Amino acid sequence: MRRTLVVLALAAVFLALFATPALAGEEGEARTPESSVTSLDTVWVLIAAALVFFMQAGFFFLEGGLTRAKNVSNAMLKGVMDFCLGALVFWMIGFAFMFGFDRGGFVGTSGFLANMAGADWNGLPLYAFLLFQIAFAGAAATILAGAVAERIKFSAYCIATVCITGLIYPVVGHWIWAEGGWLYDRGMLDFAGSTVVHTVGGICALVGAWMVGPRTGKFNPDRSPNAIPGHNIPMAALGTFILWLGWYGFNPGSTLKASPAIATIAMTTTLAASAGAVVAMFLTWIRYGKPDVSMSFNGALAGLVAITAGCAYVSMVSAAVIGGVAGLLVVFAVEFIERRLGVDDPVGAISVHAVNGIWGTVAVGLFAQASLGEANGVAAVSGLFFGGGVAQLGRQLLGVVSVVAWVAVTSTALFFALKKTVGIRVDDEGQKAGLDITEHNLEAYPDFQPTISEKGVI
Amino acid sequence: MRRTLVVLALAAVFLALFATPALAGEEGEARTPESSVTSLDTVWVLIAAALVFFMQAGFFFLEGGLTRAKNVSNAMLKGVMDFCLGALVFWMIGFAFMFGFDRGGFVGTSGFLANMAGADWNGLPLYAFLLFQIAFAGAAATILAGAVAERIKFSAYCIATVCITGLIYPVVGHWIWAEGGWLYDRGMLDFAGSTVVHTVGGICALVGAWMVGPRTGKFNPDRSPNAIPGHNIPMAALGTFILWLGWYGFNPGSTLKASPAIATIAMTTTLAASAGAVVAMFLTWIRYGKPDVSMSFNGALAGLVAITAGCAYVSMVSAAVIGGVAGLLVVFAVEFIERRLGVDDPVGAISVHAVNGIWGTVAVGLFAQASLGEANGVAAVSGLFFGGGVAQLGRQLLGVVSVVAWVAVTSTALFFALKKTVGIRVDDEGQKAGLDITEHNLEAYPDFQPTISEKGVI
Amino acid sequence: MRRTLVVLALAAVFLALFATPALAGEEGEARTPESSVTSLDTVWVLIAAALVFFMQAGFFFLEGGLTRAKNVSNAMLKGVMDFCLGALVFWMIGFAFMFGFDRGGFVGTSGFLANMAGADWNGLPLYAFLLFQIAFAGAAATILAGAVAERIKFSAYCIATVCITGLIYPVVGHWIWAEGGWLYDRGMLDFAGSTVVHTVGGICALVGAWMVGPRTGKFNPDRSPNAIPGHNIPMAALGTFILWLGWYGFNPGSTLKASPAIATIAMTTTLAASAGAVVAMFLTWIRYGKPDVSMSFNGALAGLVAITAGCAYVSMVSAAVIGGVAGLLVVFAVEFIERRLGVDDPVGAISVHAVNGIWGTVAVGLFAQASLGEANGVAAVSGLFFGGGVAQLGRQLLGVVSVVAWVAVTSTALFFALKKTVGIRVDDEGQKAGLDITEHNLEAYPDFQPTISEKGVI
Amino acid sequence: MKKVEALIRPERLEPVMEELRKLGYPGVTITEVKGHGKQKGVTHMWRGAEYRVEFLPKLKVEAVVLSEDVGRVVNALIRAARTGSIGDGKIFVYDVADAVRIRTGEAGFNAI
Amino acid sequence: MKKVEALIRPERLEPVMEELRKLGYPGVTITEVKGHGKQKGVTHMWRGAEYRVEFLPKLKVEAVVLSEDVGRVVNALIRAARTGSIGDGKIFVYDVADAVRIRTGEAGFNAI
Amino acid sequence: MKKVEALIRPERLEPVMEELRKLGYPGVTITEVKGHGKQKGVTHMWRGAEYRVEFLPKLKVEAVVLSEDVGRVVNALIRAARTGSIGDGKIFVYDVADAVRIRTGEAGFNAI
Ligand SMILES: Nc1ncnc2c1ncn2[C@@H]1O[C@H](COP(=O)(O)OP(=O)(O)O)[C@@H](O)[C@H]1O
Ligand SMILES: Nc1ncnc2c1ncn2[C@@H]1O[C@H](COP(=O)(O)OP(=O)(O)O)[C@@H](O)[C@H]1O
Ligand SMILES: Nc1ncnc2c1ncn2[C@@H]1O[C@H](COP(=O)(O)OP(=O)(O)O)[C@@H](O)[C@H]1O
Repeated sequence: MRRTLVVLALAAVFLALFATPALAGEEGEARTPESSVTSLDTVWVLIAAALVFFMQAGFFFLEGGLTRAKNVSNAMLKGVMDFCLGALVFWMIGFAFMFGFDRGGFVGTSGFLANMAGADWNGLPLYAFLLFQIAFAGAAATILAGAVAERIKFSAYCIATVCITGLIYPVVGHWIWAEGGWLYDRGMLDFAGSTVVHTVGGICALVGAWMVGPRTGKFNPDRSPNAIPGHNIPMAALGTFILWLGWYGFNPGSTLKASPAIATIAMTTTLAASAGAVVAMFLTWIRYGKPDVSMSFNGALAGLVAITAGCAYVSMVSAAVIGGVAGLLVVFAVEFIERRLGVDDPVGAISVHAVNGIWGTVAVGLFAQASLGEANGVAAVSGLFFGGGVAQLGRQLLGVVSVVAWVAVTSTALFFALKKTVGIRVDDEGQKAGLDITEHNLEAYPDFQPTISEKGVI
Repeated sequence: MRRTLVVLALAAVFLALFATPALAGEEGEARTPESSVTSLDTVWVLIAAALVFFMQAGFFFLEGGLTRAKNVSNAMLKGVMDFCLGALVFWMIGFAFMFGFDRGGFVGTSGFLANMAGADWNGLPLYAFLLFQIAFAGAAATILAGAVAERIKFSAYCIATVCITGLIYPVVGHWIWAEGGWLYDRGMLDFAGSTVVHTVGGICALVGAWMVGPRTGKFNPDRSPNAIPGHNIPMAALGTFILWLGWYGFNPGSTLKASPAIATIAMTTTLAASAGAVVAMFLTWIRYGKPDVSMSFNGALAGLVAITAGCAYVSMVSAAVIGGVAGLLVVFAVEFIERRLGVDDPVGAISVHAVNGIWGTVAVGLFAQASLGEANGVAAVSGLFFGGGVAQLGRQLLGVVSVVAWVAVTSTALFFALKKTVGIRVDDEGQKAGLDITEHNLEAYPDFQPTISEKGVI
Repeated sequence: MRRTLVVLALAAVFLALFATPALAGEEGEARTPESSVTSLDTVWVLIAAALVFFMQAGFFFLEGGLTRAKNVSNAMLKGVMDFCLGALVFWMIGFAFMFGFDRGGFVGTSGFLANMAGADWNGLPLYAFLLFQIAFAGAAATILAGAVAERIKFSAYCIATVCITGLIYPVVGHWIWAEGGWLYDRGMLDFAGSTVVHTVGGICALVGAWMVGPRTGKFNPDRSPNAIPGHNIPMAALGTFILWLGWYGFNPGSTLKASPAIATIAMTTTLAASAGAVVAMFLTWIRYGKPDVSMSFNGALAGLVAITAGCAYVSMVSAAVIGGVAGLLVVFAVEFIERRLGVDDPVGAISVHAVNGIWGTVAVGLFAQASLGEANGVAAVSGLFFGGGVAQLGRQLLGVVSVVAWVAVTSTALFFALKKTVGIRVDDEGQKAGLDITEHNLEAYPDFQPTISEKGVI
Repeated sequence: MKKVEALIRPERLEPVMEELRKLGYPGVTITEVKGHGKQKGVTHMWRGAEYRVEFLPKLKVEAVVLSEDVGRVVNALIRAARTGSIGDGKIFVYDVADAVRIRTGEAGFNAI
Repeated sequence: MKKVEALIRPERLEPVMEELRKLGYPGVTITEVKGHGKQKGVTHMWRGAEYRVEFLPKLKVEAVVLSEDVGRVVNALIRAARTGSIGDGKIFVYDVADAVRIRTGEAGFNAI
Repeated sequence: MKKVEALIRPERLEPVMEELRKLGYPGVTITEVKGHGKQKGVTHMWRGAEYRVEFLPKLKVEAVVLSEDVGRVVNALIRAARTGSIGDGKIFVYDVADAVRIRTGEAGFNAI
């Protein structure tokens, strides 16, 4: 009964959003001039968008691999549906909020259904820009998935995705990336979205994981945590590599044009990721006695997140340093969030995306070099370590604080509303049976005999 | 003995085909002029071809994930070999049948071994065009694999692949895509192959699944079906996402040049896929009480298949509607094919590719808008819903009916011939043991203990 | 204690390398002129680099799938870390050894930390070239992983990776690919690296597998081998397909510019791979009675390795022949290496990369056609079968012999040194428990019940 | 009470359950085991090398029944599980000292 | 000596182990089995088609104990494993003719 | 007839089978079980957090043998399975009331 209502409500929301545009459709198409440069830019941005799209698979493989077999189908469906819902919602409203006509530096207010034929995207066809942005919105939304894995209700997750891609994320995007956005105007720099995508997703993840509560059995009565090992390490490894691959679209694609700078950006990206993984591996080797596999993967991702803001502004060596620091941060953050904050984040999403999203944004204020920004055709600004003083650092911090505040408030409201309506947490019995059964009546691996788990929960 | 004969026969066919070209080889090379535009087009089409190539992995992962563990190695080898055999055969003869000198609108008759140096591919190098076409031929052939999974003899499957890529598919391709083809001349529109690739593959799948018969144990004596759950949902999820990724080559790549239209096409593709998945998910949620994971994946693929014909002719909103309808169709078609037709299609290949291939082709006659076609540099035609009357709809229907007839007849003949010669069905004992053992003497997962299945068959 | 020392030593090496550049960083950046052609070339090489990067995942999935479940996490970490370490080391020193100022035709001596702003890369931005080369270095290093799988110490593997990407590989690369390199000057042709990448990696693999010794239980006292089946065939299948996909970056990307020749190269690549797989499949069908799944995968890879040297010099038919021969060679080589040499190569790395790397290099001396090389804008040379006499064949053989000698000597020294210091082999107890537990204290698949293995070792 | 323990071919599970149900003994416990007996193992192939799998999968079906029914149960099991070829498996019968139903605490033959 | 064999719900393993430890019997052997009894199977869904999983996962917990402790062990097991709904499982008790500790060769009740 | 049931370390399966074959008892049934006894579990690590795996994998090897051979079988098993460290496992012996070969219907000691 209640379930039927939820379904109907979701369907209604969806159809409502869906119905309106049908009328406006006819005029919703862009006409773009053809030229060789435009074509090259289009090809480049489209391929970058495809790579970023594919990151979805990376996200849900990482999540699925680092959690238990009984919840993996749920992880897969979440991963597919957050992109699908996100694409529709962002096309319909998110894009307008993000890049529509600016209202007070806070939000865009025109161009619903991507109805922006006249707008200027630096010569890039509207739809190439839109697709790239859709893929980004999907990435921002899906970060949540890993942090609330193995216990969030599927219906609540779907609604959360709609709200993140439809409102929470586009507003931040407007602030920082849209001309007229108040942080954009103040000169905050976030080249490919350490803040816009990763901090936003990471703070949603923190709030979500905190409000949904830990998985049943994660913490003992004395608040000490239990380890809940992931069920498929190769799956997590492939997820990591797909994400890394996608980052070659994410960062260099954010140029939105095919300039030689994309090579520089791809290199800073590579070095930061490599340094992050190497540092995380050696750190766990020293701390835990053996090199830890899944933390090394997290290290690579932390490096990638951290270099995302600065990839076009910093030198190769700085990139390696930024990535290396990210590798340190992620290891300590995972411990801190679990043991001090008592928040259960099965895949380390908060540590990777929120912590290193912030670190990466701040790092621009430290490592940016005006000469490099100029060479790459982006803002020519220097950070604290390269003679630029604290000016840029201040702008970066302002941006971080504002975004964290906005996301914390809105996502708390979101999860609070969800809790009071459809509910957000699968109950203990449901978690014991696994979300695959409870939420989808499906077994992910019916042909393999499960092992006897320690806690008597299979 | 008989097996040796089969092997030898296959080898002989292969070598025969292989030997002839060796003589003609020297002149078989194209010389193409170098220019920046050509280079850009080449880069674009090549990357698109690589993405379409990678769809093979999507197909065989989807198939493998939705079937049982004991047949998964067989699914993998089928997936690899149909591309390899298909590439060789299409290069040697299929390409000539498809794009060679037209004979009566029915078939090409020159250019075996891709010996077509002089031909004009709109400035695109011959081999870029050829590789793209090879990848398409592989896709058309591999659709069959899922529908006849878990029971077709491997030798029969190899021969079927050779015949589909060598003859059945190229003839349809000639009709619709080659200048001079009779449906091409009549103005049937199938931009990226809802009919050419998906309906062809889907009808082969229908005929194949029907003639091979259902899997042992699929139907009870009273004709009611038994559920045979797939063994690995994450595998199917990854397969789905790889396929979707590949579609960013499949549809926008079919422009065969790097025009800004590729962005528009990529967006219609995205929205149709998203709408298909969302609609299928909500529909199963309502019908089955819980959102169904594998049907949602099928919904995304159904949306992709359906938008393939019209991706360059329809608006964003139309694309979403086409995809949404595909999401409905696939759910009902799966039920219909299994319960009413009594045909066993383990992965839903017929519902996804045949049903939605037809739907997508017809949808062009409904949703096409001349203004959009013009803007995208393709045919400027309007469908029934946009003031174009029924003219285009008629052409589309003519095309569908003709292609279905051709494929139904030829593939029936093919499977009939196979049945009378090498045999097409692995016997009950062989199916119980699994095709991995029966056909390849291999266990796919020797380190994991299988579960006790319901039917006592592991 | 000893372990701590190893960790510290590794960390120290790493930090030492890392520290120096930090000073030089500021000037280490390239400035490149912007133009449309450069941009197109950059886009192309970057995408090719991303595809080659992704081959890492192919390598470690192939390795993981063809070995046992208890070692798969180790395989994953090796795969991730060899790229990460390799990227840092190659950036810091390998690139300089390979493309720095030539010293005596033997090695480059300038440009550490890629500090080569002034150098000319045919108009390609330095960092695009560098990233492409990094991905290649990673591939050369990772070939070793499969051959020494399931028994090499992780610390030794890390150090070996550093030495291969830092020294062994770049020297060969300098000889053959750098202007001034002694084999380059003598006209040896190795378009995309059958020798530079695959023979180097393959010989390292041979030496490594031989010096590490066979896996515990692989050989009986009478030297007859035992089969040790791989634990996950779909994983190996995906690995194979990811590798093949990556080859569309590897071979056509080696043009380093977006010319129409990339289409031709992609086609030769496709046909060789297909022929390799088809021939290997039929050969195993005849020899073993049933078509062998994993050998067919190896056949495709063998074809790819073999065509790598000649992909821009040979005709389509020649490509198919070269690939087909590779398919034969790999099957016999696998048997020979295991049964005659008594070397344990779990995934066939030596047969695929060393044997076919050599075959492919030699094949250039047989099948090259001057007309094709000219058309593709590369060296116009004819081989023995096309009227060029034995001149080119001689150059190819000289190259092969020299490279094999260099790699054999240096890698023997490397493994010998490792053996005497950190040790290279996990002991029998450790192998029985599995490297996941022994080296990383982790279970890859804790939710699945392992099967009872034949040897009583799970 | 006796425990009848049958080691059967996996594919015979369905008929075996059928027979037990008919006799009024639906309660069984089934374990996936590996067996070794007169039956030769099977030969698999890995990259051209044959290897024997000596232990073949069997199911162990355990049913605790009243002593007077043992004969009938054993005969029914033989009927259902026999194919006539080597590897059909064995049936072992054990005494059961006591049985308890956890839910109710009932003991003895009420528990079966 | 007797063997107490309990077929329990997987999620009751922890309390069961707890009770056994308290009684001084930490030594057990556990097997993943599938059970069938009064309890109805569960219904799963595959692409819109329902199917029954007739055999439900249970754990078989075997502990060999001294004869005089059987009563206490059985009661403890009932306490720990009971939820009150169908499917709670059963306990069977068997005589053990002998027990040996492999490491030391000790036999009889020293081996337990 | 007796059933000899040995709980052994997985890596001792091969020598155990060897010994049984020598004694003319190739017929066995093997089950993958988890054991808990004096042996401490092992500690694994997950993302920096240690956790104990209390139940260790063992194999249960069951062989039904003639009563007069029990002693020899048990001794052979001890010989083959012993490593001398904690966790070597146990052997339990049970009476078997009857044995039947399904293929032939032979009962009693002919069935073994
Ligand atoms: N002595 C025994 N003790 C325990 N289990 C046995 C014994 N003999 C046979 N089995 C079990 O019975 C199965 C079938 O035995 P097998 O000798 O192959 O059958 P048959 O001779 O009746 O054809 C074996 O796989 C094994 O599980
Ligand atoms: N006669 C029997 N012989 C062997 N095992 C049995 C028998 N009856 C029940 N079981 C086992 O006990 C489990 C629980 O039985 P069930 O009848 O569902 O419990 P209850 O009636 O006590 O709620 C079954 O799953 C099965 O494993
Ligand atoms: N009382 C018991 N009942 C059933 N199984 C037991 C019992 N005691 C031990 N076992 C089994 O024997 C195995 C080895 O026991 P353990 O006490 O560790 O060996 P030991 O003391 O001989 O070194 C355990 O893992 C368990 O499977």
